[in-house]
Amino acid sequence: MPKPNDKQLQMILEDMVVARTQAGRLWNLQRQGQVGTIAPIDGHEGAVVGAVHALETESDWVLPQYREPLGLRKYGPEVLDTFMLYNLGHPAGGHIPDPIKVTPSQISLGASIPHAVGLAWGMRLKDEDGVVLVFFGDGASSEGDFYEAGNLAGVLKVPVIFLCINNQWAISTPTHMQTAADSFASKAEAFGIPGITVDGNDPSSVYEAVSDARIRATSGKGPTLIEATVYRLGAHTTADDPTRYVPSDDLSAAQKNDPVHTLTKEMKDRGLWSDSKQEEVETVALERIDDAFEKAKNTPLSVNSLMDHCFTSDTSRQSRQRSFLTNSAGELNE
Amino acid sequence: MPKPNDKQLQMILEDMVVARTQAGRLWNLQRQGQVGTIAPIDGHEGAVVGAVHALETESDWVLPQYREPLGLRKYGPEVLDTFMLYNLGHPAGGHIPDPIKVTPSQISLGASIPHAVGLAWGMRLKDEDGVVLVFFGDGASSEGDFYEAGNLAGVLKVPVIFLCINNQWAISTPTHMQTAADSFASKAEAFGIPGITVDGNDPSSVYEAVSDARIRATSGKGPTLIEATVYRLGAHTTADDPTRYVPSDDLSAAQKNDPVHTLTKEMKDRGLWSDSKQEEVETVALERIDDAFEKAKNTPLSVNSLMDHCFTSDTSRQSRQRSFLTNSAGELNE
Amino acid sequence: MSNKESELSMLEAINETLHSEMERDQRIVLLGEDVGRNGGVFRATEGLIEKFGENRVVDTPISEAAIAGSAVGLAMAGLVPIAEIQFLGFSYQAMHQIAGQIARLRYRTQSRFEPQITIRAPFGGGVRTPELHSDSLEAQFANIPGLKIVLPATASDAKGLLTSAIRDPDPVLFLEPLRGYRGIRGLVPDEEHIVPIGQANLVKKGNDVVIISWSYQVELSRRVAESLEEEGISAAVLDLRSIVPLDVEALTQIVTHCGRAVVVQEAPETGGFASEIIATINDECFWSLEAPVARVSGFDVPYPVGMLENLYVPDEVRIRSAVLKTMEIN
Amino acid sequence: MSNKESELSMLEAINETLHSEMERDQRIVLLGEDVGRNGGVFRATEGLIEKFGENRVVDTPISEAAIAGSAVGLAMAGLVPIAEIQFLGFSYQAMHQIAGQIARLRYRTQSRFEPQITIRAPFGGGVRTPELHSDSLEAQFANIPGLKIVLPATASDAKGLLTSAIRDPDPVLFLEPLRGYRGIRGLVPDEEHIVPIGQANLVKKGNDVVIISWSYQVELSRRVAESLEEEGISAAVLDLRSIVPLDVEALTQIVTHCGRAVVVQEAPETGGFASEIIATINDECFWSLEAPVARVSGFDVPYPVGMLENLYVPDEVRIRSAVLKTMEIN
Ligand SMILES: Cc1ncc(C[n+]2csc(CCOP(=O)(O)OP(=O)(O)O)c2C)c(N)n1
Ligand SMILES: Cc1ncc(C[n+]2csc(CCOP(=O)(O)OP(=O)(O)O)c2C)c(N)n1
Ligand SMILES: [Mg+2]
Ligand SMILES: [Mg+2]
Repeated sequence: MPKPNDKQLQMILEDMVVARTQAGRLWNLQRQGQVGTIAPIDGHEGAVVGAVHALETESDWVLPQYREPLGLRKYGPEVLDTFMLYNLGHPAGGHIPDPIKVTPSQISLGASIPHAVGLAWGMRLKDEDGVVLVFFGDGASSEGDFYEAGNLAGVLKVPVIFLCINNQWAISTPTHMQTAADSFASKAEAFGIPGITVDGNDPSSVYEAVSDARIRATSGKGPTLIEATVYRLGAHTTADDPTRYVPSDDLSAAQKNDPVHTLTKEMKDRGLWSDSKQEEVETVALERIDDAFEKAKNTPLSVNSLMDHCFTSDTSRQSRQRSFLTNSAGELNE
Repeated sequence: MPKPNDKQLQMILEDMVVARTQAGRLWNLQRQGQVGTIAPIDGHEGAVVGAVHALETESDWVLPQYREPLGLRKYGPEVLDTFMLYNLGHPAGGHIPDPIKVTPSQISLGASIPHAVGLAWGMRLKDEDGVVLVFFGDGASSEGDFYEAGNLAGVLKVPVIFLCINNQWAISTPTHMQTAADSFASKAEAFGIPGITVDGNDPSSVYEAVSDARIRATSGKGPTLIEATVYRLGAHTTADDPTRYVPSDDLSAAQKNDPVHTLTKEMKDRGLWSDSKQEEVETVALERIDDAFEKAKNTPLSVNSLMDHCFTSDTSRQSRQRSFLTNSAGELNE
Repeated sequence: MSNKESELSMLEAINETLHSEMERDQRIVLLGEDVGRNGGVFRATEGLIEKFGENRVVDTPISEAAIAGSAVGLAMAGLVPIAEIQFLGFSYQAMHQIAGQIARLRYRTQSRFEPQITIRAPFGGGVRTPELHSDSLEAQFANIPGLKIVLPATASDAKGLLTSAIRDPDPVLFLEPLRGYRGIRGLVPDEEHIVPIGQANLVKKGNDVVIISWSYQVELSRRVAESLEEEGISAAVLDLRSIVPLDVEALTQIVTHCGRAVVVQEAPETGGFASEIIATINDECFWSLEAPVARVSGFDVPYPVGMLENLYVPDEVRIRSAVLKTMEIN
Repeated sequence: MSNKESELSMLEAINETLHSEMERDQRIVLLGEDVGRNGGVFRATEGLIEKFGENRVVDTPISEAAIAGSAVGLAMAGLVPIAEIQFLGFSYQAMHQIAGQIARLRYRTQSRFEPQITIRAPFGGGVRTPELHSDSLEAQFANIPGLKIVLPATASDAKGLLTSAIRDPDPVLFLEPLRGYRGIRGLVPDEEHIVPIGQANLVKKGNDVVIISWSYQVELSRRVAESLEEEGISAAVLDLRSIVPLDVEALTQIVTHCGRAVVVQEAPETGGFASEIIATINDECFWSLEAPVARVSGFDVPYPVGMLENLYVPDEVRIRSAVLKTMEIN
């Protein structure tokens, strides 16, 4: 059970604080009408950051659902830069540049899970090192894609890690209405692979579980399903009103286990974190996201973007449509 | 654990012998070009007949895949009569008449499983007694529909019995390439419902398992997944050549456990069956299927059948198409 | 029955209809993601679980195929399911149940089973949603025999058509324009209100050219047609209301009368339902045409991200320009 | 390179192409149900597992969504997956992956990832299969931007187009007519043979009327056209070969030349791809038309059971009668 050392724990906490801080700023930007719908990461930081720190960025892929991007700082600044373009609704927001091994947000629940299996399968066929880690929610686990892909991965024994972030809710649907299974991890039984539930509020536990799964995967023993239990501390998205369905007692209880606060306190107690460090990290995080936002806003957008990248080259009808767009762009782009 | 008594066992064996006998005749009819593609029941008789004899035909629904119909004799002669129409490619082959609680063959693998869940759910909402039993294969269990429906059934605790007939093959795909799970029954874990594997060559075991599941279901305790292990003794269908992929040793071994032969021998040993009984049952079975075939062949078919039953009444375009068909029927129906 | 009307948004009209139909018919069961406690992500099902309880308003797991598939079973049991697919784009997850099972249940069983099933789903662009939330897939469903496809364009029709959809013994895909939920308002009869499925609505009369559309595009077409009056162009507007069944008679009549037509759809051009309208006009009133029928469509690319949306979705400028071009042809 | 040809069935041509392409490009991985040990339920993949091994020819579980979905991942890894859906009707199970993911991968990621994926699937009627084995769904896919849809009508084209499909960096749905597997035979070049995707084939020249079709219907159309020669009607036959991209130029040219056209498809009439052809003709060469374009189609009902199949599927009699009717119009 490889545990994160203190140095790593400091980096993990830093990334968690950055994620939390930037999530706050993003929420405000949304409220000001500057960016589109946002799904806050609040409550997931420990699980996401803990998992990612157990990976090797050069060799291991991460396929997020939509709540994780702010927690993927370890994979490089391009992730945030691209995410801000995404939040603006800019087409370049879907293009995280090579060689960053991160895919853009997946809106179609569960749909990335078979991609992860295929990608891991392809890596093995090409004798590449590394694993694929795919994030998905408790809600997404009810999609056929999860099961079909999990079953296929079990048969093929490909190096994939299924990381189910159980935040107790799928929008308004609580987990007991999502499944009657003992746990989301227990669904691994259906695939003949190991399943483990870890406390997602404790990034060390998640780190350990992912490290173990990674060793399993890279040594040819196949996939692992990890369920990281957390609590969604915010709204589902900026379009959601959780007071309609989240019992306030549950939320208060969950807030006591806030992963960022818990680790901050522990690290402070152990002399590994301080208020001034915290302040510094927060300041840099805000500067960083504001920069990324400015850069994104200033990224040019041409009318051609609408037609580009559908096929490698336009069909004759697409050419006609492209000319129409270009010709009437002035008129259209009021 | 309610076991079938001797009288019931005799009826079970009779139905098994009938199924086997009629399957042979059907195979020949197909070879003579008289009926379409057939999926023989050979090897499944014990599982199918054993299961069905644990049900109450007045209250309990059976949703077959496509290999079961000849084993559903307990549900009345209408099942065979309709099945013969189906085999001829007659549209009436899809209409098993009310009040027979059996649906026609399901070609789309796994697709009936959510239907079963909805039907059981509806019965509970209407306070009707009874359960729904849905048959599907080891191959069909890999479809998203199985998992989504199983999970939903677990949450809703509806009175449904999932009966997976594991005949070791999905066309040419052996079970170890279908799943890495310990058993198909173990997939129940993912739904939070009980799962049990029984020897499908032993109709008593299947009878018991279904009886238990039925009691569970009708007493509000929810669904059960039963895996009945058998061996597909014939080809996948009349279009298949199993010698390409079934190891002949495996097949010979399986033939030693032929459910019809095994039970016949056991019942003879116990004085509950005889050669003359066997002969009589076979003769009647053949007469019965030949009758059904004749009746089916003589069932009229009108050009209108092509357009009937799509909607409750024709759209204007359908009316136009119907007139076209009727007007040119002579010409078309060479 | 009183003849009173209230001004409602399309969303309110839908919500009210669900309330009154569930009251009227005890067999109705509502199922879908977040339709219960949350009242639907757009509040279309608000208040229903409180009124009709957890047995009749059911929050399902996130399993579109099981939602559509269990609706088949509910219908077999004699209930009347109204299933919600949270966004039409996710009907792809249920396509094998919608196209492969629901649409064929009656035909396959020669009416032993009746798929009295309504599938409600929001769709259409203009509100900067994430991927797969805006796609106009109606043409893909129109090629699946056995499904009726109903697309209201007004609050009043939303009530009248949803009432018919729920009561229709055939399966109905009831497609609600996202932009219209709050963006479309109008007077809606308080009492029972039925608009039969299959009858187009001549929203505006006209003599020179007819703009044919459905769903939210009807509103845009109407505005364009009205503005053209000032320029001396008399443009009719035909709201198809349903694309299956298609009101071929109304379509033929108005195209024959005007001699010129423009079809407006939000879906990609290739294989969109506008093509079927043009093919139908070709069949029925080719000789009346004074000009080729014009199409105003989305483009042949996936529905784009927010910043490109305004380029993609047909707007009044494009509709207007297509009408004017059609009028110029001699 | 020699110019030798061999007479092959369409099935043999497909099998041979898979062999030679897998030989040429080590990145190719074949996956699907029964494609390995069994060589495919029609033997299209016969001999491949023996030659290329279990790593490159993979029998999957019965999971169409995982087949299509894992193909996305394989492509992301830089491999070239050829996925088989055993019958096109079961692509519905994978629709969210095909339409929602494969078709959008390039666009969504602005070409970070390249979906060089071929999906092969047999379809089409005439051989009395069970449900969902015969359905012609091409129009439903044609409205999904980002998918190329290729439908060979001859053995030689099956080779030439499949070669192009596999090498195409865009996703291609390669649809093989069940009836043509053994029913269509012809000379096929032994060596590498490439037919570019997007170029229609003028199978037969003609001056009076053109019959436009794709896949198996081309064969029927050709026979009808040839028989009409004797009656003094000069009918051209255009094989579209692919419906996306559509060879608008070839279509326009021949329709303009003939002035009359009949479109033949096996799919249901409403929303079938024939409508798009008619809409395209309306756009491009309306003024050349001497008569409305005729459609010969399946009917607006689910694909029927065996005994009704001959009524449903367009045959030479129906095509012929449509051509004659079109010729009569003045
Ligand atoms: C296939 C599909 N169905 C429905 C939706 C609508 N939807 C968006 S998020 C969501 C809930 C997801 O819950 P979960 O997977 O637990 O993730 P969380 O939001 O809790 O992180 C739903 C139903 C979708 N995006 N995709
Ligand atoms: C959704 C779907 N995919 C593929 C097929 C093609 N197919 C028909 S039978 C079969 C194998 C089914 O195996 P299993 O479920 O084990 O049933 P068995 O035939 O062994 O009784 C396949 C792949 C189908 N009918 N439906
Ligand atoms: Mg969740
Ligand atoms: Mg099997």
